[in-house]
Amino acid sequence: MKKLINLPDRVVEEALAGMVAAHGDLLRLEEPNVLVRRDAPHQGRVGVISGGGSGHEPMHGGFVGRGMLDAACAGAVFTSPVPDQMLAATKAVDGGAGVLHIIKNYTGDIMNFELAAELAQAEGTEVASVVIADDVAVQDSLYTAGRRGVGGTVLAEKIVGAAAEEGADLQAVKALCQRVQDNARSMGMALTSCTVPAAGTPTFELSDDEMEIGIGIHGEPGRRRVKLASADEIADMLVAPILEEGVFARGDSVLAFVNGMGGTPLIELYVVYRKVDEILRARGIEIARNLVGSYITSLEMAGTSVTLLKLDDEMTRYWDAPVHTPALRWGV
Amino acid sequence: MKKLINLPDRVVEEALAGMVAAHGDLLRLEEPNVLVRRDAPHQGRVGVISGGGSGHEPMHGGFVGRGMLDAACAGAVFTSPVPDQMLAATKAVDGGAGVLHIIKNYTGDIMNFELAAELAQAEGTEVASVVIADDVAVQDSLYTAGRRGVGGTVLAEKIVGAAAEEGADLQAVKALCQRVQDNARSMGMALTSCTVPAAGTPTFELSDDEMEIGIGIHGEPGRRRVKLASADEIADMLVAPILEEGVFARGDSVLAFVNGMGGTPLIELYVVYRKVDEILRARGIEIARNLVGSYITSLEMAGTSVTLLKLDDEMTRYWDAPVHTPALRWGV
Amino acid sequence: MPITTPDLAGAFRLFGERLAEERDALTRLDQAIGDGDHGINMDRGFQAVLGSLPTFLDDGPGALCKQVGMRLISTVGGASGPLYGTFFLRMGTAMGTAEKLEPVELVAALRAGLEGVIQRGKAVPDDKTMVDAMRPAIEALEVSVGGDWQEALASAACAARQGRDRVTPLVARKGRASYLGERSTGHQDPGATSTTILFESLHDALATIS
Amino acid sequence: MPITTPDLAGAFRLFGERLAEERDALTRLDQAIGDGDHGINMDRGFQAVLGSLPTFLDDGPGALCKQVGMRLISTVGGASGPLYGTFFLRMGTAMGTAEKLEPVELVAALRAGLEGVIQRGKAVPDDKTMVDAMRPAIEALEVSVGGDWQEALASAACAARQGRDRVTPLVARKGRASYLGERSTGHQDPGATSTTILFESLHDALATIS
Ligand SMILES: Nc1ncnc2c1ncn2[C@@H]1O[C@H](COP(=O)(O)OP(=O)(O)O)[C@@H](O)[C@H]1O
Ligand SMILES: Nc1ncnc2c1ncn2[C@@H]1O[C@H](COP(=O)(O)OP(=O)(O)O)[C@@H](O)[C@H]1O
Ligand SMILES: [Mg+2]
Ligand SMILES: [Mg+2]
Ligand SMILES: [Mg+2]
Ligand SMILES: [Mg+2]
Repeated sequence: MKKLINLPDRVVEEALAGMVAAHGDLLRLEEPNVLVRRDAPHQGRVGVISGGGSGHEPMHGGFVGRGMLDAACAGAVFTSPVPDQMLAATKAVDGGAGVLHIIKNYTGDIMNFELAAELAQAEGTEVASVVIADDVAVQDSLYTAGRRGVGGTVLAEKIVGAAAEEGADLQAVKALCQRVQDNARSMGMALTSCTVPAAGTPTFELSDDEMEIGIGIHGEPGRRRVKLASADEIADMLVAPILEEGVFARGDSVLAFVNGMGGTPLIELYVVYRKVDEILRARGIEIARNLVGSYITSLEMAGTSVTLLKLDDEMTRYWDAPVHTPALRWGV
Repeated sequence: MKKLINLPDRVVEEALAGMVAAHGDLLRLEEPNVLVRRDAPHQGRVGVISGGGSGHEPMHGGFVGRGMLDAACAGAVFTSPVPDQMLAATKAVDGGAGVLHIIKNYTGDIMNFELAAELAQAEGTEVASVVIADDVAVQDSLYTAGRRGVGGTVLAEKIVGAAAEEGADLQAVKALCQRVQDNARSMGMALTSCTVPAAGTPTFELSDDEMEIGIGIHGEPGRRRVKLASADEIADMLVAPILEEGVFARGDSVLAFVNGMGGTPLIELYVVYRKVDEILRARGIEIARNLVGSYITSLEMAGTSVTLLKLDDEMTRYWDAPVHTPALRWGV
Repeated sequence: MPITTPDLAGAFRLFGERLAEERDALTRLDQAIGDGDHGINMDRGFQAVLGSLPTFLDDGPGALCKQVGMRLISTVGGASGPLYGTFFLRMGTAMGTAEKLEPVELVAALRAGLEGVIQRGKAVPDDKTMVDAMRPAIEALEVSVGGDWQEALASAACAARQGRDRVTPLVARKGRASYLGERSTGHQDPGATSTTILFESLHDALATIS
Repeated sequence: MPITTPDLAGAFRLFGERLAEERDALTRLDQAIGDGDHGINMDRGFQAVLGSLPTFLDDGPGALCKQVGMRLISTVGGASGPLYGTFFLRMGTAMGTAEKLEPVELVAALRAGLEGVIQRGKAVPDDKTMVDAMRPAIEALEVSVGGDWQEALASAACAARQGRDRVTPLVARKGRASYLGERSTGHQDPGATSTTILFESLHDALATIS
């Protein structure tokens, strides 16, 4: 295991300490492992929190700040945080107008957030929650854990955070978040596996001429293992199932998000973006906004994911709104 | 070789096409492989250009835009661009007030920029140049190629670009760039090698328990190969030789830049930043500004570099000035 | 002979020690069809439990179980944290304030724990989860608790193992393993494996009691 | 028998073909003490040269060499682009407008090319660069050009090889290999190796001329 770490058990704490050291103007750290916007809570405004296992940096802690998240809970690597964290985060950002929980659809995340919401509500804080489940690699079914929450989460946090910043109320913020969820679809792939620090060995093994299509963000194996292909073929394999969903049609404006999994350099992401742009152009779908970079990662995994979000005017306006966080910043 | 690419020979062209597709609001592409700020040239203002081999993304193309570079020349992977490129870039950004060439100190870069400057001057454009040579891993000697230009380049491009944006003249811009160069020092290391696409095999081999200390940004072997160490030990190994230079003293304000080499995820960079912060604090050196992320990379190499820049008021002001490029953005 | 708080604490201690031993094996199972952390999660949680165990002994087995459950909820995370946490919490609630437990009371508490797990995780039989080891183990206890206690515990451990192995060929329908669809077949479920270790620990620690 | 433009073009074509064959070997040498692109760079440049070669044949050997040099400068990049580019440019300038070259004129042009390389790259002997193969090759030609032309070319190629190998044990002091300091010893210099191929190609293509 080749990583820039000290003790495997200390990675999350030390990375959080580094984040607060670097971004003390934006963030503060609260026990247990919760990054809170420095000036939270804001009286009269909805608080927006999220959280999940660590190893996906900059998500979620890198999105705490003005116009995005008010707090983020960092679990152990690839392990949902515990309810104590979401409860602490909820209380820290509660300005009396309620708190939205943005939850990625994983069994653990759902259950831990649920427990926290029960506790917070018992203490008098109004909590609403939206579950992000945008990964088309997974069959959508009532009888399974359902689709995973992946790239759409980043977009939801930005758009919803902007609405909360502008003073939208809890119902409006929740409805907007649900609309982002309903209009976002993602698909990812991996060229290499990743190693959970405390495990010490790669989660799976891929030989030199193989890749995993339909991978999640926790090193969980994908939909299928196939022979290595070119960037253009891979872009096709990711975009095709997204378009098959029937959410995106000729004439639509979308936000296209080409994400790196952590070990893939930017030069390759732009090679992929070029092809995604070409595919969508040929379908008469306009990329009105885009995001290219490693924003929701899987430790040092090499690979990429594509997320498309069908934009409406309100979403576009909130996407463009000022944001100032460690990882996303514009307009300020 | 596991990469998101099509033909190895087409990587640079396709990545540039992707960049322009994604950032057409900021950039345009000119032959041969030159990214130019969309609204260049600016009459009466100094143009600032840089360039170098590809494989270091986002440097340099990701730094073209308002308040940073006016143009960037993308060479083949790890190979300095050809003079035709620097000449085209120089002409594209020439607003009558002269053009600054920011050159990383590599034999090839120096010679190709020199040829281009001769040609541009013959065509009537005033050209000044500053050579960045901040890598303390290399002995500084008149009798060799001298120190490499690494992380300090990113900081110089930001600070100098802001000065040019504000209308500083060529002499002032050049002097400022030289001051950044003189006050910046860097040191890097690698956990893994990288593979030049056209070569197809890793530039060097490291076994599972080894790392290279004093690595450059082209996969060139480092100062020494040692046993794998912890993040804290590595931070020490990088910061110690920088501090030995005698540039940084108790009471100084510095910009600390913890950079990822391309294959290292952000979580690890924050673990390193935490220790760098601790080391400097113990020395009475204040980190007044910081930058944490993968900004000058070596393809998919895993590893990190640390750059320290001794700040003065002017540098700090230009660092804080608005910038809007694909990779760095604030204040706008 | 009824089961005392220290008896139960001893069983939990043994479970924690076994989890530490099986940490890497459990993690490897989770690498195959999950995200490679089940052993790490369980070990982290039970390290915390064992560290606090001496302070949990003052108020009877119900309070012990509740505190174990809360500690797990606060330290494990993931799917197994709320599930095992709820299991022990509900066991504690079922035990009430009794100072000691007859075997039949322990079995009733285990049943309450199981119901809590099902309520929280909504797993049905053959979803290939910890429930597929937990339910047969508790059912075995329920039918045999009237007889020899040692044999009852042995049959529970055996039923857990059988349940765990019975679902190995199935397609997972809950938790991360469900993302794999058909590819999850043939892999042993990590949670069913840790549950089996729980019932083995109960056997090894409590069989000698009465 | 003097050397014509097509003769020289044939030599350059052979050099380009050899570079394509040796592309990976040159790159491997550069991986050891540089950045692993020398073969790729030279091959890219000479692919471009060979593609345009037919259009370079109209105006005598001087114009041919100049155009080869300009093409290399525009396509190679790195250290070797300006260096080899300058080499051919200066050769072309030295040849002037002559339609054909006596061997002694070619040797004088090679000397001018070498001076250009030294001026541009500032390498001194034993810096472990292409100059350490180029200089002895040209010196060998200068002493032997009055005699048998075939033997003169053979001695140049041999001197290039010797020069290349002589500096292998040395510490590099120019180019990227200099970053390695002591670690550069024992490695053969990529640029000295491509220069050796140049002189071998001149021998193989031009020895049969006169
Ligand atoms: N809905 C559920 N109901 C019951 N058990 C479940 C459920 N989902 C997952 N599990 C159990 O949890 C185990 C995985 O736990 P763990 O790896 O610690 O959590 P995570 O999946 O969050 O990483 C699975 O092997 C399975 O037995
Ligand atoms: N200053 C110099 N003078 C002469 N030759 C040099 C000089 N610097 C480098 N070289 C030659 O260039 C070769 C490397 O070329 P190449 O790999 O194509 O360029 P780069 O080093 O820019 O990647 C070296 O092996 C050496 O022979
Ligand atoms: Mg997990
Ligand atoms: Mg090179
Ligand atoms: Mg797991
Ligand atoms: Mg080279």
